[in-house]
Amino acid sequence: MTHTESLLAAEEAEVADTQASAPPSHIHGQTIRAATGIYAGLVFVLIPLAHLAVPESHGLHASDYLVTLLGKILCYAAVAVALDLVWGYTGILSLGHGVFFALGGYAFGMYLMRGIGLDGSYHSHLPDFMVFLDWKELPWYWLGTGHILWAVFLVVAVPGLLALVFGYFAFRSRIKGVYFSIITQAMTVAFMLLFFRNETGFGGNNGFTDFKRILGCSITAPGTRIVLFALSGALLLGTLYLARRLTASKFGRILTAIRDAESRLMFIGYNPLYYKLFIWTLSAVICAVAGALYVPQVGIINPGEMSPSNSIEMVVWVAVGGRGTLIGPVVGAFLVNLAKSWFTVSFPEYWLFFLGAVFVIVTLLLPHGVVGLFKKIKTLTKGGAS
Amino acid sequence: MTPAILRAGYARGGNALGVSFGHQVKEGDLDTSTRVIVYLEHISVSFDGFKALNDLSLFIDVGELRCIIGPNGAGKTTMMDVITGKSRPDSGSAFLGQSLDLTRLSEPEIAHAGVGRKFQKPTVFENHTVFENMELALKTDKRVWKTLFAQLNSEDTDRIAQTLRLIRLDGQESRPAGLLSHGQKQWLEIGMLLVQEPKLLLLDEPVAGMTDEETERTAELFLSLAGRHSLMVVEHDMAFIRKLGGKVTVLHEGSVLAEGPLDKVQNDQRVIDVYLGR
Amino acid sequence: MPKRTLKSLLLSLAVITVFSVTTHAADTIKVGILHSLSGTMAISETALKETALMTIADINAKGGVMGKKLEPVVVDPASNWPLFAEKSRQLLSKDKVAVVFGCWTSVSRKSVLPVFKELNGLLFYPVQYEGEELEKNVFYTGAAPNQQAIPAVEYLMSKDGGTAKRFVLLGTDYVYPRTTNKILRAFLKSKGVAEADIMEEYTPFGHSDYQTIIAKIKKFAGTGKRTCVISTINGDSNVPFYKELGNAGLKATDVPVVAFSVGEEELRGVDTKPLVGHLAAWNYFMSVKNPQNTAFISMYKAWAKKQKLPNAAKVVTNDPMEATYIGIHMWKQAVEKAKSTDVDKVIAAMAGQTVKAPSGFTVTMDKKNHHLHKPVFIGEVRADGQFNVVWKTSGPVKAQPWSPFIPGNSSKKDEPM
Amino acid sequence: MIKRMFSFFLLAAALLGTTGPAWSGRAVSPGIIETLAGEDSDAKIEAINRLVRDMPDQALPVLTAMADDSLSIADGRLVIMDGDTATDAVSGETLDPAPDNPEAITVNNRVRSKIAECLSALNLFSKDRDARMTSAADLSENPAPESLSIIEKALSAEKDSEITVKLHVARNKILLAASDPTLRIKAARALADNPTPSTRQLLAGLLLKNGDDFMEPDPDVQAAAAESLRSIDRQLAVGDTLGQIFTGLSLGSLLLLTAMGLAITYGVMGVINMAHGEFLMIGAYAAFAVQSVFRSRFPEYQDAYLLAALPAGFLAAALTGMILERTVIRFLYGRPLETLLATWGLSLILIQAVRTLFGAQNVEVANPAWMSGGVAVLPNLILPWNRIVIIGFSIAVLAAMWAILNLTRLGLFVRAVTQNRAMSGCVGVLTGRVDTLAFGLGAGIAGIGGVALSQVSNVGPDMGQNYIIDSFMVVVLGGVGQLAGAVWAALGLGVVSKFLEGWAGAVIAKILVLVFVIVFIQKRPQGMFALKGRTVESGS
Repeated sequence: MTHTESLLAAEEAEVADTQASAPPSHIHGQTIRAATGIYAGLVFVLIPLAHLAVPESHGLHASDYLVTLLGKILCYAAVAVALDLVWGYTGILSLGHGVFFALGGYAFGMYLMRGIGLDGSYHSHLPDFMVFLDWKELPWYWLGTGHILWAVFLVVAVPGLLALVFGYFAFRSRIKGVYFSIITQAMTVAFMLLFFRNETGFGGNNGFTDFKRILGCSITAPGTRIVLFALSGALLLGTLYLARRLTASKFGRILTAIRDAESRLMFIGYNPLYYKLFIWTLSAVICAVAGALYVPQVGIINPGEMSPSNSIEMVVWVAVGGRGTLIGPVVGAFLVNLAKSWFTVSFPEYWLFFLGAVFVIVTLLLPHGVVGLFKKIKTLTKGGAS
Repeated sequence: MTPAILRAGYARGGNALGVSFGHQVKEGDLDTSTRVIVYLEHISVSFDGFKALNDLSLFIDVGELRCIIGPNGAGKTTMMDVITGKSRPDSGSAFLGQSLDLTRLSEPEIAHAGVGRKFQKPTVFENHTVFENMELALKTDKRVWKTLFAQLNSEDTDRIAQTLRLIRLDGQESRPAGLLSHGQKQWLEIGMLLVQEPKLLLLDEPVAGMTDEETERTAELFLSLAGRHSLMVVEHDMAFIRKLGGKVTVLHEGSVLAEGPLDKVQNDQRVIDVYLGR
Repeated sequence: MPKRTLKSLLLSLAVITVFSVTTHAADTIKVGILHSLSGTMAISETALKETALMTIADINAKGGVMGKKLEPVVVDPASNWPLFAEKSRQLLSKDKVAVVFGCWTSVSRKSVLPVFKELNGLLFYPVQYEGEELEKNVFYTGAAPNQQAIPAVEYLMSKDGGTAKRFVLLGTDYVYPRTTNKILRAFLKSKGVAEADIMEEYTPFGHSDYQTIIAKIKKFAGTGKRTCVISTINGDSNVPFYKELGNAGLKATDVPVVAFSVGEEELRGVDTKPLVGHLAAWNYFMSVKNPQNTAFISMYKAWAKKQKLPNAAKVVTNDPMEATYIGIHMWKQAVEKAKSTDVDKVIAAMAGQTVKAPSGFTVTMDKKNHHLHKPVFIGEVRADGQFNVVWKTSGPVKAQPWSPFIPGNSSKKDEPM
Repeated sequence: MIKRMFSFFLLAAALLGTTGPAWSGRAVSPGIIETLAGEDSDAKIEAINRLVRDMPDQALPVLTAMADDSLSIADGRLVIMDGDTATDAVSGETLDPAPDNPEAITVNNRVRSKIAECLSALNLFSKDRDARMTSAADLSENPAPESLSIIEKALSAEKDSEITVKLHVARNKILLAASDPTLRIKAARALADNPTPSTRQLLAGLLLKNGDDFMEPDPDVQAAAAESLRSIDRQLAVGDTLGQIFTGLSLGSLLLLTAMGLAITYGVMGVINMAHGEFLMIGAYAAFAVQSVFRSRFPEYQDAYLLAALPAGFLAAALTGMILERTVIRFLYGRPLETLLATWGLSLILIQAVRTLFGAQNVEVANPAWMSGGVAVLPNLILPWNRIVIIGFSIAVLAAMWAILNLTRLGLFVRAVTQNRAMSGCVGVLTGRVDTLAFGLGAGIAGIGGVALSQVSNVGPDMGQNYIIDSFMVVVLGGVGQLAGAVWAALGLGVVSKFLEGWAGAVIAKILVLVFVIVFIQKRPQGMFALKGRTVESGS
């Protein structure tokens, strides 16, 4: 076998398993519009009503525990879709999206910390942890974080820039497959250790907590909570819409081509470097925005978010849901996180057994995840003529 | 024998780092004023001591249909790799037309400059439909920004439909390429090559695994292409090469053993010993 | 109203009802236990969960509180800080627990704090910490710096402790060590120790190769003046540190090491023979001899056997377990005094509560600053992994959450805002 | 410090005085016994002084027992408790009805160092050579001026050359403070060839400035002291750099041991095994299990538990590896990304299983006696035995693995299967079985690495987590499929991170190492020792 063929064979072997079902073109527009209708109804109308209007005692009241939990999972779902764009569609498995998620969280967290103003336990204009570390004034990278616009810009710019630089050099030297995954994991550990240091000025391992307000209104008020919840819902909707437009277009087909036979693509004139870089940076920015919306709802951001296990858990959501589809990651994110919340209450010791078993079963028996299984059942029941 | 003009072209095309940052090779760059489309001079490529190409020199004229034959391991595919930028030669120079230094440009730039390649084992985008495979291969500006907002106009769809008819896949537009037969995949790949409208077609054993009737049709197709495009065909099927009738180059252990019309080459003693005789 | 959107509204209504139905049980008082049973902190927090369950079972056996049984609700935040916040919100708003006993690391406490303040919950925090915090909704049954770090250094500077002149402040790069070292540095300066005689060194989380650090300590101590190490290394990193210390020939008589997060539990994972003589500072040691302690230890050993805990025969009790035990009993007494589990009433009733603690002293909850008056012990490691008490304060010491050695604390009132 | 030494002189002099008949038989006065058991350490030290002065022979057993916390008081008599047998400290005869309520005598650091000092004084003239050697060594560390006379007396009585050297050093250190400058110069020059940190400190003390003039008035002595100081510093510097290199090698050998199993499973077989850390843990827990068996069943061979732990660790991890390979990994060959996720799931399951089985806490794995403590190669360089053994051990395992891979038939099959699974199948190699054996071998070697780790670091359910990334770094950096690569990468990473740590602190060092690996892989994706040739060229 001449070496070009063995290259393609290796490419082939690696890709044979991701015989992902073709993009969901055959789901006709009707069902998509219905699903969006239900989703929008729930997120923008019903849950807000159930939380604000319906009184506490009433059965239909959505408690703030529920709203925060769902808001958190909506952010996770957006991250899962972004990760699916990079892994399911383009074949790049990143074990480092936790860093972009956390950097987005930190950027917005800085704004929230400045929002505390004088209500901190030391009543100083500096955040608490800087006071008892005896710092006299804000480090340079904190300047301007008082204004929300600059904070939002940071949320997008910092992780985006990091993704751009890291991605450019990695893709340029044609690092593929497992090598790429391992250096992204090394990146997360490096950032985690950096943020654990107190001198880096991000509150060391305590990170940012005890937020008081956003844009003046108190963070614990039901109104703010619902606005954040709705924003997370909007982010997920927007990500799904953008992903749908991208994957259905020629650009999307090139991404799948990169996943299936990158070298063939090169010989018909496409330079995969810039396609990979574009989708890599876009998914990083989506993760960052999700991180920024996650932090005010959860009330804390610290280097623990950047631990390698968090990034791998994100990959699990996509794998469970079914990569290479758009709705898969959303289903996966909801399934795994709801299971996590339920398990750590009813069977605290067995949570890790469950999570481990999910990993093994999904990769072995459900290569295309839950959505893939659902499709297979649907095609089987309808006599196979899809 | 590379004239000074080539040096000048060389300076303009690449840059210090040897990689041009996605700068698209524009229409006018390919200068074939001297009627020669590919210059390969004293090319040597070695893998950890094993000399895949050994001081090989080869020139192909514009519009010519050149056949390359030789035993396995003679360096046929490595030569194609050098032309398409897949491997960089250890020594020697390789030029497309007068000005484009193939050792400097990246694979996508060379492909965009007009070099189409068909691989020995047919490689198509399995998960895309036949139509999508063709769409991807279309000759358009293939940079990210343009592709994002690319729309298929009627002229493109016609050209695809016409090529599909030519390769007899016109009924199969919406079938995933993965489900095609071996021969059909060969044809699809050739079709993708055609819509790319390359100046030079590199065809690596295009008729391997095809029925006689399909081989016959492929020969007619290549003959119709010669003139407007230059073709380099690597093949073992002597009947097919006889039908093509172009000049034949015999490669042996990484260098040119003999060159000329098929009859002269077939009677050349050295070729017989090395290739045909055994 | 097109048919389709009507259908979607009905469907989503059904989804909400499923989520928000909560059950109500009237006859028991729900008590939350918030300790990590998996992840990096499981090593320390599993024992606290067992202690809490034991104490609750013991209270229930003796008639419960105000005639009602205590129903423990155990959740596992899995050493994941946002999960701490989510679980505490669930305990307070969904399970409606009257009180929560939980947290270990400062970051877990900081992450649940906003939830407790928002939902006016009640948290008992049983672990020694860096201070600089005083919240209405939290009772700190662990030690503040002036009840652990400062007395330990005073002992080292005393004749018995070896009149140390040079100090190595070694810790994991973590807010608790940073703050404690800041307080100690100011304290040492007030005792006239020169800057050159203090060396501060930090290791990253999960560091396991202490060769270079030990070499640095040897060099720093090699200048003849009596040197000691104040270690705020936390969790698993203590094991490799002490192994390296033992093998590098740094004996306790040459350079004594005092540690603040090494208790009987952590010593179970280390070969203690080479560590004889090194010190630890706590408010309780298992080896303290008094009736309350013997009762506490035998109760825990029986509990461990009953629950078939792994290697139940060799279970040990340590300071945070004693603090949990005291916390639960004090809460019980406060509820009985206030005759209700309403948080504000209980907080008011907590002031001045006293418990005869296994440490052999009567510990009292301060009237205002939500901290305990606790005795301080300095213990030396014995070959069998226990500590023998070489120094202890005459009586319980009042906690100072706002350390006087941090600028800007002087203006602080000694009570929650 | 000085005051302590003064009391040393006091009792040594007393010792000289009473070379008369040994005072055996006299019971220890009750007064001393109470104070020994009391709380106040000053009184304790006073009692010890009187004890040694009045009856030096009995003092020896009493003080040795007291030093290792086995001395206690039972119904008015000093008793040495050893397990359940009790012997009378003074007379030495065992008491059949072992007293029921022995009250242990506690000792704090100050009293402990006082005891040590008395023991060295008592032993200075003892018959047993080692006892004299240790006391001379203690003495040479920091002699008090007043003990000059005993040292000179001991010097005259001493035959053993090694001990005399120590005594000379002690003598010179005292003479540094002698009134006569010529003595001081001779002493300062002589001390140049005793490059210990304490000597350096003494000499540096002379050159300390209070106000503007030196502590040492005489300029010639200053010159001699400064000169000796320089030569000592040079020798100490050698010790320091050697120390740093050793620490680097030690960390490197550990990295190699932990990564070598991965070099097979990932390097040779191409299986991305994220559960590799857990095989280390299984090996470490096997060592713990073997140690507890040895402690309970045959305590006398306790120090040999490690030799039994190595095969146990290997088998435990290899068995687990084979089971996992048969059930899960076998279906995922050729699909690296799926194997990564599946093995991460397996690692979670293994961690939680061990946590429920052995409990969440760390379990104690002690170094056997022959591996504890350290050897003083240079005065300021003590190399711990356990690290020396581990370095040697890693070389042995490396050689064994190289032999298995290159010399044995299994090795041949393993290499064949990984290069071309289909073709090996055709020529009759049972690829399924070879894969299982190869994976088992990789896991087993990780198990052995775990046993070595248990000697140096903690043994807990999630100890594997912080080695998984380092092991991948080593294998990827070294170059896939290359044993030599893994060796150079491990040693290189070890030495580099140790030098960085010495220079920039542990936290920055770890970050820089990670960044270095990321940048390195950008430049050479195939790693340091890339497999040349066509197969790899294309299969990147």
